[in-house]
Amino acid sequence: MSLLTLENVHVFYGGIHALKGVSLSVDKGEIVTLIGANGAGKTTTLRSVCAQVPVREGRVFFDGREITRCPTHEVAAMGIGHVPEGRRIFARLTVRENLEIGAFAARDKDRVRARMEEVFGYFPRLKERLNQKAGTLSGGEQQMLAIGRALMSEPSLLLLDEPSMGLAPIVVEQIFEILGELNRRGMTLLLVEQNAFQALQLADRGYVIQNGEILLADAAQALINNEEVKEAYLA
Amino acid sequence: MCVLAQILQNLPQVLVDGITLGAVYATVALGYTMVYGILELINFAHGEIFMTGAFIGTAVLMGLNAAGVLAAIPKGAALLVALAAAMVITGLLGVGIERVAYRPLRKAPRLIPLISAIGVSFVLQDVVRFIAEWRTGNYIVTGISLFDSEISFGPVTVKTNALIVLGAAIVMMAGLDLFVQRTKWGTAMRAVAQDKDTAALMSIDVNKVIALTFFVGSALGGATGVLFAQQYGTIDPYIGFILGLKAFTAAVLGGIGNIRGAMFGGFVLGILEMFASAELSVLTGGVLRAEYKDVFAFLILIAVLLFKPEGLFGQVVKEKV
Amino acid sequence: MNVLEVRGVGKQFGGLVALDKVDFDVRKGSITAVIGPNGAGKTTFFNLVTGVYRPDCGEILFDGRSVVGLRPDRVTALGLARTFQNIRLFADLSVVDNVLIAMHRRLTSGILDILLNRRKTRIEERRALGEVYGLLEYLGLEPWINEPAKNLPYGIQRRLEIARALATRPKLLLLDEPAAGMSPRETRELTDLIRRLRDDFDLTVLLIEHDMKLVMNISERIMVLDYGRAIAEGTPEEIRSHPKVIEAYLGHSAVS
Amino acid sequence: MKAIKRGFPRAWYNPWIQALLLAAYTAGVSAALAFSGQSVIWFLLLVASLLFLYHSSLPRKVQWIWAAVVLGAILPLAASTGPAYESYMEVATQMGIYIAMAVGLNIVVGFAGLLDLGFVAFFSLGAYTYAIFFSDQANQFLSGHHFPLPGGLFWLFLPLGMFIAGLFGVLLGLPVLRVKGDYLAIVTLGFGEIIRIIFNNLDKPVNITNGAIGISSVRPPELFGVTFTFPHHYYYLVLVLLAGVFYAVHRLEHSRIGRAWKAVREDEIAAQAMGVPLVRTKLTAFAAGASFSGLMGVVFAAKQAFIDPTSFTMLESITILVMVILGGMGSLPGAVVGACLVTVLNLQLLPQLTNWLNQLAAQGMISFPPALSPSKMQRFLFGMLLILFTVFRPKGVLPARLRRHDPGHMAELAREYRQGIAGVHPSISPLAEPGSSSSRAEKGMQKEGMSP
Amino acid sequence: GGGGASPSSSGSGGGGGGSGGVIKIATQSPLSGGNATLGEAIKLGAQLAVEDRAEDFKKLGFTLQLVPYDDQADPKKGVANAQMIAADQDILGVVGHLNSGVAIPSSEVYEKYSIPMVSPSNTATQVTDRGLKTVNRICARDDFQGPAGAKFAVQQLGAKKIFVIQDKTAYGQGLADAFKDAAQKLGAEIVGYEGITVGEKDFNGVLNQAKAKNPDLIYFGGTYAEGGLIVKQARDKGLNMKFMGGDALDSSSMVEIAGPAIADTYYTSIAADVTKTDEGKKWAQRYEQKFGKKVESYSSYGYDSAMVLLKAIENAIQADGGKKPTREQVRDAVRAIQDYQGIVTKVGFDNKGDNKYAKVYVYQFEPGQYPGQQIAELAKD
Ligand SMILES: Nc1ncnc2c1ncn2[C@@H]1O[C@H](COP(=O)(O)OP(=O)(O)OP(=O)(O)O)[C@@H](O)[C@H]1O
Ligand SMILES: Nc1ncnc2c1ncn2[C@@H]1O[C@H](COP(=O)(O)OP(=O)(O)OP(=O)(O)O)[C@@H](O)[C@H]1O
Ligand SMILES: [Mg+2]
Ligand SMILES: [Mg+2]
Repeated sequence: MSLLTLENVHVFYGGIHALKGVSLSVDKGEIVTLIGANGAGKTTTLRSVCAQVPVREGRVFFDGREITRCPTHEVAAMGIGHVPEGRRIFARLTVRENLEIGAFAARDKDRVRARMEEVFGYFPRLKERLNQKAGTLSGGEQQMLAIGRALMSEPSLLLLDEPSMGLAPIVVEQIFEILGELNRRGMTLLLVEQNAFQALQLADRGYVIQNGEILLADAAQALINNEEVKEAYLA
Repeated sequence: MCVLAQILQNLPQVLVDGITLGAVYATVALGYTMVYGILELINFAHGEIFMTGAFIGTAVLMGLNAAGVLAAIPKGAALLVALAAAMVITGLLGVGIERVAYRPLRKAPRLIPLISAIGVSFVLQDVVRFIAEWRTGNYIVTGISLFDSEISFGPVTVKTNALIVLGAAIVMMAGLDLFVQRTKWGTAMRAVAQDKDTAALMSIDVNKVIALTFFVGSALGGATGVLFAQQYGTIDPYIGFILGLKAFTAAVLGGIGNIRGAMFGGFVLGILEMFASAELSVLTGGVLRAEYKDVFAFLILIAVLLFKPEGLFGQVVKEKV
Repeated sequence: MNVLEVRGVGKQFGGLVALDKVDFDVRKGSITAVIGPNGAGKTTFFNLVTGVYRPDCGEILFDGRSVVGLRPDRVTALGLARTFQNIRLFADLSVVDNVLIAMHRRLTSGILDILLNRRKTRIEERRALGEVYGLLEYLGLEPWINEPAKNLPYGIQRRLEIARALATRPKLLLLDEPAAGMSPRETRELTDLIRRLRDDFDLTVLLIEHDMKLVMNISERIMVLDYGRAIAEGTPEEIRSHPKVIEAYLGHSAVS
Repeated sequence: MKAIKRGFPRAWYNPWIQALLLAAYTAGVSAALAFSGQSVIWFLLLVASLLFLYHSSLPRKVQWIWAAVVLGAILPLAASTGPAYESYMEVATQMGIYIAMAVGLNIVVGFAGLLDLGFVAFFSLGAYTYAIFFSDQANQFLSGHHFPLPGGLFWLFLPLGMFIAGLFGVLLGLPVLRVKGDYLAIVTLGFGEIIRIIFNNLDKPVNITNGAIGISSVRPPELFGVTFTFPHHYYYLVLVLLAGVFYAVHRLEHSRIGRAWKAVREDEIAAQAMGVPLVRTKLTAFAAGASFSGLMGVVFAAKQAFIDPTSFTMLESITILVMVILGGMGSLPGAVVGACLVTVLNLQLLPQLTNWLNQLAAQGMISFPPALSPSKMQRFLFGMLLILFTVFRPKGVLPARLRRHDPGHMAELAREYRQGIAGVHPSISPLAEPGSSSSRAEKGMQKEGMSP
Repeated sequence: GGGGASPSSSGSGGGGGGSGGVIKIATQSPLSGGNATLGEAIKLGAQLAVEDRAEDFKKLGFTLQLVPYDDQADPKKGVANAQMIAADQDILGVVGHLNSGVAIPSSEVYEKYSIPMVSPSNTATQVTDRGLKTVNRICARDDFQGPAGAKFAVQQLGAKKIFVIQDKTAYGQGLADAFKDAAQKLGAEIVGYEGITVGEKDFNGVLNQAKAKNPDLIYFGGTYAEGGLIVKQARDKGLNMKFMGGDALDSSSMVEIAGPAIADTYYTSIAADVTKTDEGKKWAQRYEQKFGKKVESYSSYGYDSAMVLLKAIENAIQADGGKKPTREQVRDAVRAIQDYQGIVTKVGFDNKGDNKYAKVYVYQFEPGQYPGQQIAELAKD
């Protein structure tokens, strides 16, 4: 069953037509990846799901409900987590407070605590920096925090915008493992990655976006073997 | 005569008066700091909200008096009624102002809301003036003082009112500090302050948080207005401007956005001013006199900021490059 | 000959030792990489060299001159330019203006020259614009010249950062994760670009990067930092097989 | 060069047709102004023609000349037929003074991004510089009876006032630059108040400013034996000074200095990393802004013939800030429009409007309770307008526009540049290189660009 | 007549000539902002005068109108308004201003257009000392009121040590300085001379200093808004000495603000007690009925100023055979007024425009009562 569906979504930045009728869907339990060149509209697609950009035309559905006009915080509260491009951690809050904010909608304190431990399990570095202001973390540490923060809300769908950016190779590896692990535990993932090869290896299906339009949609393995994709997006 | 002896003789009373004035600055500064902390907006209208609170409190007491209720209930209860009414109304007023004059400008350049804030100030001043003048024939209103008695400690006399102001200030600060530092909503406020879009991604209702901030900040301003009217007896629609300015200065002195800092800055400024106007001419042999008190206060402010550019309590947020 | 010599440089933040007495040389004309786990102190190292932070101890010599305690703009004037890990463009200004600003030190008109619109100023401005356009063309940015920097896609912004740094005419160019956010193909192009930059502009390049393909491909020497300490230094081959580096940074799959 | 807007027929964008329409409009409105004798509306409509001019696609040079003709000849001539002539000239003069100040503050706030809440201090410095020496005030503390100075020396004091204000701009800037953002706002506010309080008290121990009483009987300027007595004299004076101010700001904005200001506004750390010296850049902004203000201070003192510290309160600083932000931060035409709007509202429209309402009330057409008498509603209306303006034009009335470069032209310059390097163009090579003298970069320039 | 927002565009436009038509007088005073109470009192006083005389002028064939301008206590607005007034040829005179700082530059404009100004309240010496033909005032100069107060304080109240506070405005400082100099000449010791800031509410600092000096009398140069609070806060501090101030304390609000603390407070005023005469009482009643406000001292000053101006216009009309007079004629007619009996003061101008008859009366406040008890009357030396 489809968890997230975009139907013919159009987005404009002022006069710039950034998305020109994007349609895609993510089924429950899937990992789907969206690949494309710089400026193709990957980030914009993710942002349109969370109502961070106004969708001028088209519709977005989540879990059978239309969310096109829902405000961001409601969309988030429905169970969509987002690791935004450029990390966007709260620089003047501590690492702990950042994580707590991630669980803003949660009521059960014990559960939040357990969840935090889980995040520390993934990123022990964060535990070491618990009371440091997030703004003074190194780039990679901030990225870990951004992912950890999104996990705090126990989302059923996680949108990831280049989660491996700025991370050490060993951590990138871990991240992909973690994503696989999360997926096995039932989380649905929509992943945007420059590291398209690794993303496709992890994913079930993939979309290729170019100039604001979906160019190709196929099983991940098929895309890896697609000559054009190989040529354009894989090393 | 020895200058020092002269100053020392006066000092206890000067300190007490300074702390009293400082308490008013401090509580108004709290409201500034709060709104600033969230929106990075210097809410110039805050002084006017404070002023409106003063009028509402006075009106309530006058109303109670006219209805003959005032004499029948304990003074403390009357004050609480006035405070509650003023806080609710100014809180809602703050929320309304945010809705009308600031929210449409959230995406606008940072200084734009400053202008609408000035607009709101002018409008509030005149609206209150019209109403006051219409009801009483004069916009300078002398209200009912509930706690006019005095307490003496040796050479020092304090009005009961001043103690109430001081107590209220400390309670407000402590409560606010707890709220902002320790509760989920407080953390949410700080998150919204830094990045509204991302805060929304954390399922925080940004509008609600901002409205809440304005409600709390404005209600505090309104409450301070009531206490101010009690303390000084006479109010007019223009008390907000100078006081707001001083309070804002105090907030900056303490480190704007920092609640304890605002409180501390308020007291420091109050004491400095009082000290300057009482002792400056003694100190300088009459060359500089009380009229230089603001110069004195501002110079100290500037000096502090030069050595601690983030204010006394502000944290050095050294930008990570 | 070394353009950059770093001797015993250290930096602490509160109790945190971000850099611990690092020694390091960069040979003129080389492409050198600094790698290391997240939070190892790489960016801090750049910040010390460019004058953003002042080192707690140690000496930094650029072209034989100490740059410790110099303001960042002075350091830039000496011929050291950088890009930022978290992009720091002049977001509301156009691409052309972004690059023009970087020429500040190289333009010499004083306020009087400008007010009187002297010939010198006019020629200077013309030439500056000419050079800017040349640079933008060189980096493939000419379709964007009138766009405000904030509207550019991420990868283009990174390239603009490089253009801006080049416009200061550096001898040593510091790139902080230039490939972050770029696709493999773009990274490949970037690799070529950095090489060509080095040759065409007679540069020395020092870069921080987590993309091992790029690093191993391009660098002549690599320094590895971990917890503020230099744990290894050498050629790509040496580093690739250095057990400490594999343990702390590369992981085992990356080696294969 | 104007962007083509949708919705108008093509002919609208033909500069000739625009010029024709504009000329017809100007002629019509000036005739109406001349024959109606006295009407604010026609006056304002004539001033508004300059706004249309600004939005027209006529070449820049033509626009400047056109504006000069309208302001220098047509407007005063058309207005001079009616009894309100001097009244218009007075408002226009005050408008001009505020324009210069708004343009100056725009450098500080709009270009360099330094929020200054004490700007009027520089204005007062200029004003006092003139007033003290052109009244008998200076005799109070300088021996001999040389004062007031003759009106002809006014022309010397114009640059002097500018210089003194600029100097104080630097003096203020030096300590202040350590603090950032809104801290800066409060420090400048403090500075403004300090200056005002000092002027208000400097009658003791030595009487320099005559304190709160103010300095009266300030001698007016003289030029070729003509003593400036009427507003229209000052109007022309201000017009000439404004032309100078515009020219200077226009030059500066698109120079390395102007770009450095904006760079500092956008990102201080990046600006420094690009070689922009932070302190010096901010100081030039402070000094440049302040000097325009000081210049107009001199004019103001001469025009008013009286000054006292009440003209230099913080509210005044805020008013100028309102002009800048309302017009559009960082936008030169914005600052002009902002200043015009606020001045006209305050000095002409609101008084006229309230008077009109008042008259209606007096004639019994409408009735107000005395507490709501329209003559007291000026501030209220002004506040309302501020809110409405910001909400409906949040970027300002004429927001700053990026300067656009024509790619073709730039490519041309790039070619010229390369040739210059190849030695074809043997003019001076002003793009000095830091450190050494070799020309490494040119090699890069001459190769083919990378494919995007 | 032009656009809708141009109310003053009617009228004959040609200056004098022709009987009949509209005659206007203008007021300029702050009607909004912090000083508005005083400014409005002036306006309302003038308004009452215009209404009182409207019938008489009807008989002469003229419609009489009042045009109130709001100068917002801002010299720039004052000057711009003055130019607008100059442009309206029907306006033959101005009642105003409240603040000397606005009156001085504005009168430079009036002078150019020969518009006579009668000031109800500008006490600064410079206002008339510049020797302008158009500038007149009915109130006392600082250098008359201040010394008169000093004389009373030193000789009648027996003050030997005096602490002077002033509000650092042109009015407050002018008055306080004049008082101080005269008091010193009369042998009193000035033990303190301090300034406060208008608009503030807490004056404990200065009062602490006063307490340490223990004077016999505190003199305050400033208006009632601060004056009332100073008296009140001083009494709270246990400062029970006498207080004194100038005509700007002469307001019902002073009594209200200070409350019971007002006892032993004196003020000087050029206004005779209105309520002492039947006529005055009736006038006050009329005023209160009409405007729903208490009479302030400046209401009566405003009324008298306007009446003087209207009297002069009437004289000029009659001198010119019923025609509408020119501004020059009115200007000279104003200066020529020699003994007009107003509601609070007799008016006759000397060659500078000062009121020859300006007397200074000394009043003492009683708690809860306004105006105070008139206890002395001092004429010019
Ligand atoms: N705030 C904005 N204003 C104007 N245009 C924008 C804005 N944000 C994005 N764009 C434009 O929209 C298009 C799509 O951008 P988007 O950020 O979605 O691309 P992307 O695929 O995520 O690229 P990248 O790989 O660089 O992150 C680009 O052409 C970009 O220039
Ligand atoms: N201004 C600062 N205040 C406090 N701690 C800081 C500051 N700057 C850096 N740090 C800390 O110093 C350490 C080194 O940071 P740095 O940014 O140099 O790491 P990095 O090697 O560049 O990492 P990455 O590859 O993730 O960007 C980190 O742990 C970081 O949290
Ligand atoms: Mg993206
Ligand atoms: Mg880094």
